Amino acid sequence: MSLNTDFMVKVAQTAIQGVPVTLQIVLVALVIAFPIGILFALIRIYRVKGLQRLVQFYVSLVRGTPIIAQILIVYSAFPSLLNMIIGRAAFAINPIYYAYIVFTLNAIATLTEVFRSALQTVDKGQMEAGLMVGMQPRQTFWRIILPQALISALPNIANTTLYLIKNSSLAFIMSVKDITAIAKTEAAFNYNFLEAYLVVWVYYLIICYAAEVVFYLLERYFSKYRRPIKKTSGFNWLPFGIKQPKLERKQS
Amino acid sequence: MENIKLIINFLGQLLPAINITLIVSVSSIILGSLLGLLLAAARLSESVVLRVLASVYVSVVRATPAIIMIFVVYYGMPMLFNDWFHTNIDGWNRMYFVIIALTVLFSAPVSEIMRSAYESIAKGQMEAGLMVGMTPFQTLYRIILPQAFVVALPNFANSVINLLKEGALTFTIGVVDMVAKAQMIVANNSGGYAWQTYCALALIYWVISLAIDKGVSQVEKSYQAKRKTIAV
Amino acid sequence: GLGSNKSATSDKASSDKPKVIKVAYATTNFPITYQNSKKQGDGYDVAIMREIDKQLPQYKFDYVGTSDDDVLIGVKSGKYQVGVKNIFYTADRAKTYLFPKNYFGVSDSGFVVRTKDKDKFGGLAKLAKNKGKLVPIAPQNGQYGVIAEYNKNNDPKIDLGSADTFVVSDALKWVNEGRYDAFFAIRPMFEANVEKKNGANADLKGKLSYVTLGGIKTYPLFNKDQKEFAAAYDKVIKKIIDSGKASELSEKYFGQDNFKLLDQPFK
Amino acid sequence: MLTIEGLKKSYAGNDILKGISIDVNKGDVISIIGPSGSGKTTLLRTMTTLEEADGGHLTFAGVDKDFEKLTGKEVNTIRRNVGFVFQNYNLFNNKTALQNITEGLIVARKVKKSEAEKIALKALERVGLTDRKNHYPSQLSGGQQQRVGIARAIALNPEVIFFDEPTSALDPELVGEVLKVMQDLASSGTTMVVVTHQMSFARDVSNRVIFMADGHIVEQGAPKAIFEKPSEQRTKKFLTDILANV
Amino acid sequence: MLTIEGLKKSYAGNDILKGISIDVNKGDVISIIGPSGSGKTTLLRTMTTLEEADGGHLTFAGVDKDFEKLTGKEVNTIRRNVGFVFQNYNLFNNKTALQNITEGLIVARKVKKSEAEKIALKALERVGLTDRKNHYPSQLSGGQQQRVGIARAIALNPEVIFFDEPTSALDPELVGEVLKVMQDLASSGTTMVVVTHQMSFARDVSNRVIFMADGHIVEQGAPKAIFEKPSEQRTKKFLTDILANV
Ligand SMILES: Nc1ncnc2c1ncn2[C@@H]1O[C@H](COP(=O)(O)OP(=O)(O)OP(=O)(O)O)[C@@H](O)[C@H]1O
Ligand SMILES: Nc1ncnc2c1ncn2[C@@H]1O[C@H](COP(=O)(O)OP(=O)(O)OP(=O)(O)O)[C@@H](O)[C@H]1O
Ligand SMILES: [Mg+2]
Ligand SMILES: [Mg+2]
Repeated sequence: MSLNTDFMVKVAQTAIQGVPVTLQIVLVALVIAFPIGILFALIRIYRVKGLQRLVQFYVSLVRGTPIIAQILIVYSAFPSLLNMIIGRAAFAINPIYYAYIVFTLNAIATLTEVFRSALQTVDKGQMEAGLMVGMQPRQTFWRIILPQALISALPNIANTTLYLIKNSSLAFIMSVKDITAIAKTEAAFNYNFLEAYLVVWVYYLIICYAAEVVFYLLERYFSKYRRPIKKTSGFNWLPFGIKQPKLERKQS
Repeated sequence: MENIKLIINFLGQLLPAINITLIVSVSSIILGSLLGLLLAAARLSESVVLRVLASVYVSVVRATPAIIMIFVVYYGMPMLFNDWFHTNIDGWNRMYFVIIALTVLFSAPVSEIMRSAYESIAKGQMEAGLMVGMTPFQTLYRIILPQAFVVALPNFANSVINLLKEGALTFTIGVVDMVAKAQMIVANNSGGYAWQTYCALALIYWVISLAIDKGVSQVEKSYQAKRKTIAV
Repeated sequence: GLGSNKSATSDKASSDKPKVIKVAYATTNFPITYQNSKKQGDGYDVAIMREIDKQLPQYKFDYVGTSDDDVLIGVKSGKYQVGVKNIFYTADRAKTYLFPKNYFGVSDSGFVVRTKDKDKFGGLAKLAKNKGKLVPIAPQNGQYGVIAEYNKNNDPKIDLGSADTFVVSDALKWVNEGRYDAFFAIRPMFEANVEKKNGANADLKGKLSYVTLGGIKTYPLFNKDQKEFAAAYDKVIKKIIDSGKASELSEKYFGQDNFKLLDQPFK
Repeated sequence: MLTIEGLKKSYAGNDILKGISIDVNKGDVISIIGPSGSGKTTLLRTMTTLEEADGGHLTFAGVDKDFEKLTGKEVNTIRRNVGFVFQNYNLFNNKTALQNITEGLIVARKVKKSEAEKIALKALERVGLTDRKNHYPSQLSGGQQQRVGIARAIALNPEVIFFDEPTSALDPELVGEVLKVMQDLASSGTTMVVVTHQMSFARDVSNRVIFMADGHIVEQGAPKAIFEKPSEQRTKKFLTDILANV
Repeated sequence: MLTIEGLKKSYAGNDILKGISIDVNKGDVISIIGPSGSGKTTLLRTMTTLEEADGGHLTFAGVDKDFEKLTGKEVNTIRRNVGFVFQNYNLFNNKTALQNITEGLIVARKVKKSEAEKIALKALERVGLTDRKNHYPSQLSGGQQQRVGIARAIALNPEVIFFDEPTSALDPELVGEVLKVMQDLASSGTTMVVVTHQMSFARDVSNRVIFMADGHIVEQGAPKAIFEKPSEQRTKKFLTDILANV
């Protein structure tokens, strides 16, 4: 069995149009889910009456049900409902908005748990010290607690992001044409699905690696206070970097 | 009313397939966690070679969509075995391939979860362990891991639930778990009763995920007294 | 390298022992290929393959139920020797796979449209002329190629959108609501959902109609190395169709003899 | 200026503070002494609203209310008018020594950044750490960390500064310097409440000494009176024990 | 019994230890004193292999090797023969006070659980914390945590116990008790190396005092000699500073 390389080149050329679509879905989902995830995490950590149950319910429902079932509701049932209210304009909505909704809902659920775990790694004394220099709890949270929590949150946000990047291909069910969708459509004429998937894989490798580097740099930035004083040896590329810094852990 | 009857009927058809879902998920969670632990250890180790290997593995696996992973395992592994060991594993139960693919997929994010949890534990804990004469491994196992475990738990639950829902992957090579069964029920009804079927499916998954959440909360609650977090 | 596992796939059928042929079928194509309640392969395509198996003593068929994707990739790589899933012929596909000379079935393909708009959208040319909206089609589905082929040779063209396999009953609802104007489908699906008394969308009976476009020949898909087996198939399938056995199976699975559709033009 | 009446606090059924009343006047330097576990830290934390009290009344900075009834706004007012030096430092891990000090000035007091840095540098100088201004807490020794903690509190120039054993982690060499800083503060009129085991400080700097044991104030008065003629048996024993191990 | 020669350590180009040689004999009680940042903690950490040394030779517990060449097994041997009391406690957060002590006994020394608990209870009694045995570190005051840390080290009955300012977070009242425990240990022949600012301990209990400054041993000798007739200017100044602020 040999690979049809001409076809792979052709798929590579067309599928690149799907890259912005994939990135859009992921970015929109992350940007919206980030603050809401933090808020929900705080609601759970501080056991805010009433809301805490609601958040727990939301997380278990969204996280616990297959995305395909959610798509069914958002993409199929919701526009039909809208049709009854605003008429046929409901059908003119670009399906990518439905994709935004579905993936944002999912990202919120995941990030809520990510932040919940990360925020609890920060020592209580940090909040107290902030209060005692006169800062509001809110100010202390943004300036002191969150930056420290991010160190432990970032690897998990990276996990969530990579998961989103890959899962955004499910948006094709809603006729949104991301990388996978375009490649599959190309392959439909000659059944060269194997080649199409290989091209898709390369694209995902590139995108995911770029995302990893971004997250790695962020993690390094936020954990700089844990390292002993040392001249940095320039840019350190994870994962192919040879020398990683030994992290000094916080004292407590 | 009619719908509820249908959903109950579909529940009855789906539930037998929970066996496959559980066998596949539980084995890949166990195997994947062990592999993830090794990977996290490698990434934190002193050896440059181990660190680079582990991070390349994690990068590649995390970037690989499930459907590609299953094809790589299902088609690639038999070829490898044929060429290198001259054994034919083509005839293996297809479930093995699914478990292997899921194990690999699961191990990468889990290694990151473990790494970040490990690094959130104060260094002094390890030092104190060493200074009462425990070996690094004993300290890791008895002191660090229990503390890191609580930190990792919510993220671990995220990954486990994601894994449970990877039914599309098992079905790609024809292993019928609950998701696959749901698709087949819909197909055999000529595409009808789809939302009732998926509703039944979502219900089952929801119950499982509720159970997992409950477990997580329970463990966290029992641990709350032992740490000073920003929580009240 | 790829396809080096010759042990199982050798082209030469040894005379004494029947050679095992792995037949992959997609499990979600009711009633063409699916898994029945006994967890066995079933459907028109599978039944026909069983008939062929009977006629070829030198081969023994082994049926493997799997996904659409795996049927295609598996047959291409040689893991399966032949695959069935309501496959239509195109010249591009023939470069990747081995198509036999003879087809083994006919698919009754048509549009589901609103009954009141039957004259406006009930046909390829009508839909194109009236700028009707067609429900997006999964690209791995043969129907996608049919419309693409039509667009290549005709003007005005049909607005062809793609989307991953979606749920049929929703598509029917969409047509009824006016979100779309036509849905490319096969007759048994429409009958099971709308016409049948307790079908899932029986409430749409009368509101929606099925318009046959014509019959499309369907083929089993062979791995490129299976020339000898394909030749054996070609000999046998002719006999099965001529004997009327195929029509009989078509009646059984589709409720009508689809082979008759080949006498009419595809519109 | 600051008055506490009948302050009560219990943890899980254990009464730790059993009704404490304290009166702090402007310019007061009060030392709180007492055995371990007697509730000194808890007293400081409940007085400054870090911990919720179970009962008691507070008069301070325009607030005149029972502890349980304090609104969020009043809590903020109180916190903005006190400084706190923690027993275990509690420096902001993600901020340098300098930033630890400027943070409160810029964010809570709305001081301009350049101005805040000037104030912070002066505070760092007072504790002898100007050359460590860009170090993170994890890069400082225990003693250095505590000095930053003190600098952070004095930079805010609050109405009262609470110290929870500010010198317990310091080297004796440096204790002198810090005590000098505290003495300066005292003579410049800053009001201070200090939990301490530094008897020299209690005796020489403070104008009132409070001896606590078991959640009660056993005895209070001028240092001279407490150290030379303690009226309670408990106080006598405590002082004898302490002076035996200098 | 334990000999260190030419021990060197630097952090990021800063030399912290510049060649330290120490000879510890069985039954020795050595006090290390010196100003903040002089490298006392670093010395203890490198000697006990918690921190990798950059150079130097070690003879202890059958190991006779350069620090850089120690194998994992030898490191384990060394650690199994020393005890360590940390300046910042480092109790196991997920274990109760009692479990903190039994942990090392059961896991590293293979003592039976019932036996270990007996030993642990005795150690807790010595530091006066029997009633806190089931509390987690987060539920103990700073002083209580440090006492558990000391109990943890003495329960292991190692060849040498290293103390890094064991009393700095303790109340003066308790300092006496702990010092008594340490005195007991000393007279029962336990070898100890103690970084301390408790001059009474250095003077009265230890049989040798080492004065460190800037990564060097400036002077060492019998307590009497050091305290009464220090030969170096640096030592004199340090002692004068300290004795001024008791
Ligand atoms: N969060 C808590 N849960 C339960 N008990 C607590 C808690 N915090 C403090 N305690 C208990 O309250 C008592 C008083 O503690 P506190 O820290 O106020 O004592 P202290 O006088 O400051 O002692 P030290 O001089 O050792 O710092 C102690 O017995 C302690 O065990
Ligand atoms: N991880 C590190 N990275 C950089 N510098 C460090 C590190 N640890 C310690 N130092 C520096 O090494 C010097 C010696 O520190 P060390 O903790 O040994 O002093 P010490 O004598 O124990 O002081 P103290 O009495 O305050 O505890 C200090 O100047 C400190 O800033
Ligand atoms: Mg205290
Ligand atoms: Mg030190």
